[in-house]
Amino acid sequence: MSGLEDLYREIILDHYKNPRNQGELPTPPAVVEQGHNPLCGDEVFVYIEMDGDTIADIKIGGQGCSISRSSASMMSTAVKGKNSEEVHELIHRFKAMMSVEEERPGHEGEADLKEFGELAALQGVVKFPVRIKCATLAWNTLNQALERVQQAG
Amino acid sequence: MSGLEDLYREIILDHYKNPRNQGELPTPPAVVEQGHNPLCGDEVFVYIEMDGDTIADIKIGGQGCSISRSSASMMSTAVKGKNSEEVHELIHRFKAMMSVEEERPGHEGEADLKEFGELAALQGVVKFPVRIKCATLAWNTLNQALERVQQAG
Amino acid sequence: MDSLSATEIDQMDRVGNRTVAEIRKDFPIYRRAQDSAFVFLDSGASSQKPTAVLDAMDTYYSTTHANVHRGVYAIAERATELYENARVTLGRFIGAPKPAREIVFTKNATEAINLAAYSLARNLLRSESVVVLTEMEHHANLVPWMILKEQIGFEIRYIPFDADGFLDLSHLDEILDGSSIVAATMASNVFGTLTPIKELAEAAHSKGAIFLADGAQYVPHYKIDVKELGIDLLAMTGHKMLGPTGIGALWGREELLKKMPPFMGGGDMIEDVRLDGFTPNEVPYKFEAGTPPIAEAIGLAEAVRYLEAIGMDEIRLHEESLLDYALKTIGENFGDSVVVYGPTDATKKGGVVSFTMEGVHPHDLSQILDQSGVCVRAGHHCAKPVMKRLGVGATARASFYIYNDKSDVDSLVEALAKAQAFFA
Amino acid sequence: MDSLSATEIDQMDRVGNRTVAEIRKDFPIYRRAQDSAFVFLDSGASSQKPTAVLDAMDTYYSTTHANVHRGVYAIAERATELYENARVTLGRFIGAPKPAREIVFTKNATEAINLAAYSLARNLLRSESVVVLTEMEHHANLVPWMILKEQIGFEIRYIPFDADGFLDLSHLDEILDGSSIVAATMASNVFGTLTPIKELAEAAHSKGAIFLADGAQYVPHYKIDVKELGIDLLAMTGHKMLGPTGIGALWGREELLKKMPPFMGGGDMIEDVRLDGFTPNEVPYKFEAGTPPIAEAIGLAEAVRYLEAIGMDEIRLHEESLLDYALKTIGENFGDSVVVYGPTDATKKGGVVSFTMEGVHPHDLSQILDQSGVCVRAGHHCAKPVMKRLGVGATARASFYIYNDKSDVDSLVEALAKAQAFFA
Ligand SMILES: Cc1ncc(COP(=O)(O)O)c(C=O)c1O
Ligand SMILES: Cc1ncc(COP(=O)(O)O)c(C=O)c1O
Repeated sequence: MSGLEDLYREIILDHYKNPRNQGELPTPPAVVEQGHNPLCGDEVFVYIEMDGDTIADIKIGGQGCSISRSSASMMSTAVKGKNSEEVHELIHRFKAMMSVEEERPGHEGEADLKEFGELAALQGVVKFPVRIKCATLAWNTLNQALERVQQAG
Repeated sequence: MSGLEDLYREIILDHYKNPRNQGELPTPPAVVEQGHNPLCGDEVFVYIEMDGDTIADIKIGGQGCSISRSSASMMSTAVKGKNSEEVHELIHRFKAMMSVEEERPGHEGEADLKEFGELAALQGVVKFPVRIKCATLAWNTLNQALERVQQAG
Repeated sequence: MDSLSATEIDQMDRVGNRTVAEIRKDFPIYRRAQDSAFVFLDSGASSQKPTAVLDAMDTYYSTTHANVHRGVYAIAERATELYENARVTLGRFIGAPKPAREIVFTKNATEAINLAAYSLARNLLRSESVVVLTEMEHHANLVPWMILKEQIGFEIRYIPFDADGFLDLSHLDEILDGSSIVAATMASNVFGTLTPIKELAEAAHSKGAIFLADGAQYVPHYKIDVKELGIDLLAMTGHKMLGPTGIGALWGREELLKKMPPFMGGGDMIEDVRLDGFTPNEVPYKFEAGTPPIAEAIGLAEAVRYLEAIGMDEIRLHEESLLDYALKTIGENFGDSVVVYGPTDATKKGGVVSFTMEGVHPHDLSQILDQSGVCVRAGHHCAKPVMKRLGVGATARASFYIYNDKSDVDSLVEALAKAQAFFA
Repeated sequence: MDSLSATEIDQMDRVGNRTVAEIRKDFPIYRRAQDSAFVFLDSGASSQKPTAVLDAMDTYYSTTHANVHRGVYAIAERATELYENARVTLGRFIGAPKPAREIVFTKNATEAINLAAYSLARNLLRSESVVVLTEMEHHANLVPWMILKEQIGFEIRYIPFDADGFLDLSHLDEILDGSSIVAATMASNVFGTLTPIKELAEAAHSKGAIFLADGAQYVPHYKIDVKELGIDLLAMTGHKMLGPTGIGALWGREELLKKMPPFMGGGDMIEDVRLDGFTPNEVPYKFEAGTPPIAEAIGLAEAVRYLEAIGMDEIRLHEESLLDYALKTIGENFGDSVVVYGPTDATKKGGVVSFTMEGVHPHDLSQILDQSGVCVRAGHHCAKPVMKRLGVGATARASFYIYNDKSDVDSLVEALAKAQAFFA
C-alpha cells in the first residue's frame, strides 16, 4: 500500500473513526450551513453558535469519506473558541496548504505548518488533487456559516 | 478541365445561358412555390397555371448555379402540357436518376433515360453528390406547387 | 468457486470468437499499461477506445478534413459523405427505419435529452402538463426537465423502484394519467437493472404521451431495435460505446422530428434566414446547429462497426458471465460486509456492480483499489435521488466491457480484501 | 506585380521565423496532397490540423482516457487535470482574468452563443426588451435570438453596414437605446472587416446592456485580450483555430457567469439533485452538462500552444500580406469582371476575400477551381441577410491561414482565369 501513508496518516484515520464534535446544535441560537461535494455526493452540515465574535460551540453532521470527515473533525477542534478573524485566517491558511487559494502565499504556508497542529496531517492530500475538495468541504461550509452570521448581525 | 464534361454538358450550359420559361405568372390563377437550397442559398420560384389537371403554363424565377438553373429550365419544358400524374411520374424518375428516392427502382431508371430527352444530360451530376441538391431543387419545388394546387382544389 | 466449469471460464475470457487477450491488443491503453497492473472497471463512466477508432479520426483529419454540407470541392464533399455515412451507420445499428433522416448528432447523451426536452416543451408542455420520469434516472434525464419546469411550471411525476432496483409498475396507469411525455432510462447506471421499455412505451402511447428512452447505458451493451421497442426518441452517447468523446445522438421517429421545433439556432439548421425571421431546414439538419463534431461522428461509426464485428449478443453473454462471477465471488468473500445494490440475478441486469463496504467510504475504497491498478467509480453516479433512496451518500461501482475478463474480477476481489484490511 | 519587393514576398512565404514550407510539414494533410495540387483556401470554414494536435488527442486516448471530475483513480485524475489545464490554456490565450472559472467548453461557437442567449434570456428578456445585433452576423448569432424572440417576443434591432462592409455607427446611440443585450461579430466572415468591438462594448455598457462578441473568425487570427476590450462574453470555436471538431467555448466575466442560470441540465452541472429540484454547481461547471468533449479540449489546448509558438502578431502580418497581394492581383487580372466585396484595404480586414465572377455562379466557380486543386467556399456563408443586402445569392470566398503562401494566391488567380474561359 505504498504511497497511501501520505494520504491516510494515523491521525486522519483516528479522526475518521472517532470524529470530534459530531452532532447538531439547536438553531437558533446556532446557525447551520450545508455543504455538498458535487463530484462525489458527500455532504456536511456545520453548526456554529457564536458568543459575540467567538465560536462558542461547533458541531458537524453529514456523511463523507475519511478525508472529508477527518478534516471536518480537526477543523471543529481547531476553531472552537477562536474569534472570527482568527478563524478566517485559519481558513485562509488551510486553503493555502491545499493550494486552492487564488494568490498562493508562497512558502509562507509551509513555514506555518507547525502551528497547524494536527491539521498538518492533511498536507499529503495535495498530492491527490481530486481529494482536495474532500478536505476543503467543511472549511468552505464554515466560511459560509460565518457569512450568514455576519449578514444576520 | 478533365472530369467536368460529365457535369457541364453542352446542353446544360445552353439552358443555363438561355433559360426557357423564365419569368412570373399572375397569382391567381397561377400558384407559386419558393424553394431554397439551404446549403448554398440558391432560390427558385416555380409558377404553374393549371388547366384542369394539366400544367397549362409554367414559369421559373430565382437565382442559382448552372446545374440548378438548367435543371429548372429543362424541367419547365418537360412538364408543360403534362397532367399531374405524368408530372409526378417524371419527378419520381428524375429523382431516381439523381439517386435520392428512398426506394431506388433498380436499373429501371437508367433504361428509361432515353425518354428523358435533354434531361438525361443531368445524369452526370450524380457523380458530384453536393450538386444533386442543385439539380433537384426545382423538381421538389414543383412537387410542392402541385400539392398546393391539390389542397386548394 | 471451484464449481466453475471450463465453459463458464471460457465465457469470461472470450467474446464471441475472439479472446479478451486478443481484443485488448486492439486497445492502445492496454499497451501502455503492460508494466503496471491496469484493471479498468469503469466503462460505465466511459469506455476505452480501439485503435481503429483513433485511426479513423486521424485518417480523416490527415486526408479529408473540411467543413461539411457547404463545400463544393472534393475533400469537402468527401467529408460530407463520411459524416452522412456515419449517421446511417449509427441509425442502422439501432434499427432506425430511416437512418439518414432520423439520427441527430449531438455532443453527448445529455445534449440529446436536453434537445428533446427543450423542443418538445415548446409545443407540448403547459403549466397543467405532466411529465413522467423514473426515480432511478441519471441526472441527465432529470435536470433538463427540472430546468424547464422552473420556466413552464408543469408537474413531474416519478415511477418508483423497489428494493431490488426494478421499476415498480403497480401504479403505472395512475402515474401516467394525463401525461404528455414519459422519459425513462433503459438500464440503470447504478443498479444495472433493465427497465421494461416496450411496456413503458406502450403504456405511454395508450395515454397519448411521447416516449423517450435514455439508452446511454444500454446501447453500448445490447442489440437494440427502436422500431421493435416502439419508442419515439432515443438518447445515446458515443464515449461509452468505444467511440470518442464529444459525440452523441438523438434518434427520433421521422414524423415526430418533423413536428418538433428547433432547439439551438445557427448555421446548417436553417433553410432561409431573413432579418425578420428564419425557416428551419429539414430533418435531421434542423437540429444540428453549427459545425458538427465531424471527426467524432466518423470515429463513432467506426466504433459501431467494431462492435458489430464482435457481435452485440456475444458482448451481452460475455458481460453476463463476468457479472455472474463477480456477484458470486464478492458474496462468498465478503459476506455481509459488502452490500451489493440491485438484483443478484445476472440475467436481469447489465454488467454493473454497485456496492459499499462496511467502514470504508467508497471514495477511500476507490483510492485504495487504485493502488492495485483497479479502477472503479466512487460517488453518486449522477443519480443523487437513487443514493438518497438507498440511504447512502455514495457507492463504489465496477462495470464491465469487452476488454474485461475473469482475472479483472479476481483482481477486484483481491484489492477489496486489502482495502478492508487497511481500514480494519 | 513586378513591383513586389523581396520583403513583401518573404512576408507571404513565412510566418514569424518559420517558412510556410516548414509549417506545412506540421500538417499531415499536406503530405497526402503532395502528388496532386492542394491549394486550401477555406480556413474560414474550418482549418487544417497540425500533427501535434492529433498526437495530443491520440496520446490522451492511448494512455489516460477516463471520464473527468468523478474518478478517484489515477488515470481519471490525470484526465481531469488535462481537461482543466486545457481550460486555463485557452483562458490565458484570450486574456481571461480568471481562466479556470471563466471558460465554459461547448461543442462549437454556435452552442456558445445559444448557451449565452438561452441563459441570459431567462433572467433578462421580456416582451418589451430589446436585443441589438448587426446586419452582418453569421446565422449563429442571428437564429438563436430569433428562436427566443418567437417564444418571448422581444424586439431585435440591427446595426447596419455600409457599402464597404463596415458597421455604420451613425445611429448607434438610438439603436442601442433601451437594449439589454448587444451581440456582434468581431470579424465578418463574408467581408473580413473588423468591427469596433471596444467601442461597441462601451456603447452597450453605457446603456446598461451586456455585450457578447462572436470571436469565431477573430480569435484564430488575432491577439485578443478580453479584459482590454471590455467585453462581457466571447464565443469561440476550436476547428477554425487548428483545433479538432466538436469543441468551442464561451468565455464570460466570472461575476456575470455566476448570475446566469444554467442552460442544459445533466451530470456535472449540479451541486445537488433531489426529486423536487436541483442546485446548480459553481462556474464554469454549472454550464457544462454531461460528459464534456475531453479529448477535444486537450486537442484545442495543443492548438493554442502551437499558435502561441508561431505568434499571433506574426500570423496577422502574414495573412495581411497575402490578402494585400490577393486583392491587388485579382484586381489587375480580372478588372470589373470579378467583384470583390468589402474593403480593398488589407489593413482593415481579416484574411478573407469574398467575390463573384461575372457570368459564373460561385457554385460553378468553386467546382471548376477544385479541378485545379483550389479549394474555396461558395455559398451564402451562413450570412443570408448579408447576401440579400449585396443583392447576390452567393459569393465565392477564399480565406488564408498560416499554411498559405504566395503560390496559393497565384494558383487561385490562374484557376479563376481557367474558369472564366470555360464559361465564356
Ligand atoms: C462569424 C462566425 N460566427 C460563428 C460561426 C459558427 O462557428 P461553429 O460552426 O463552429 O459553431 C462561424 C463559422 O462558421 C462564423 O464564421
Ligand atoms: C443512464 C445515463 N444517462 C445519461 C448519461 C449521460 O451521458 P453523457 O455524459 O455522455 O451525456 C449517462 C452517463 O453518465 C448515463 O449513465
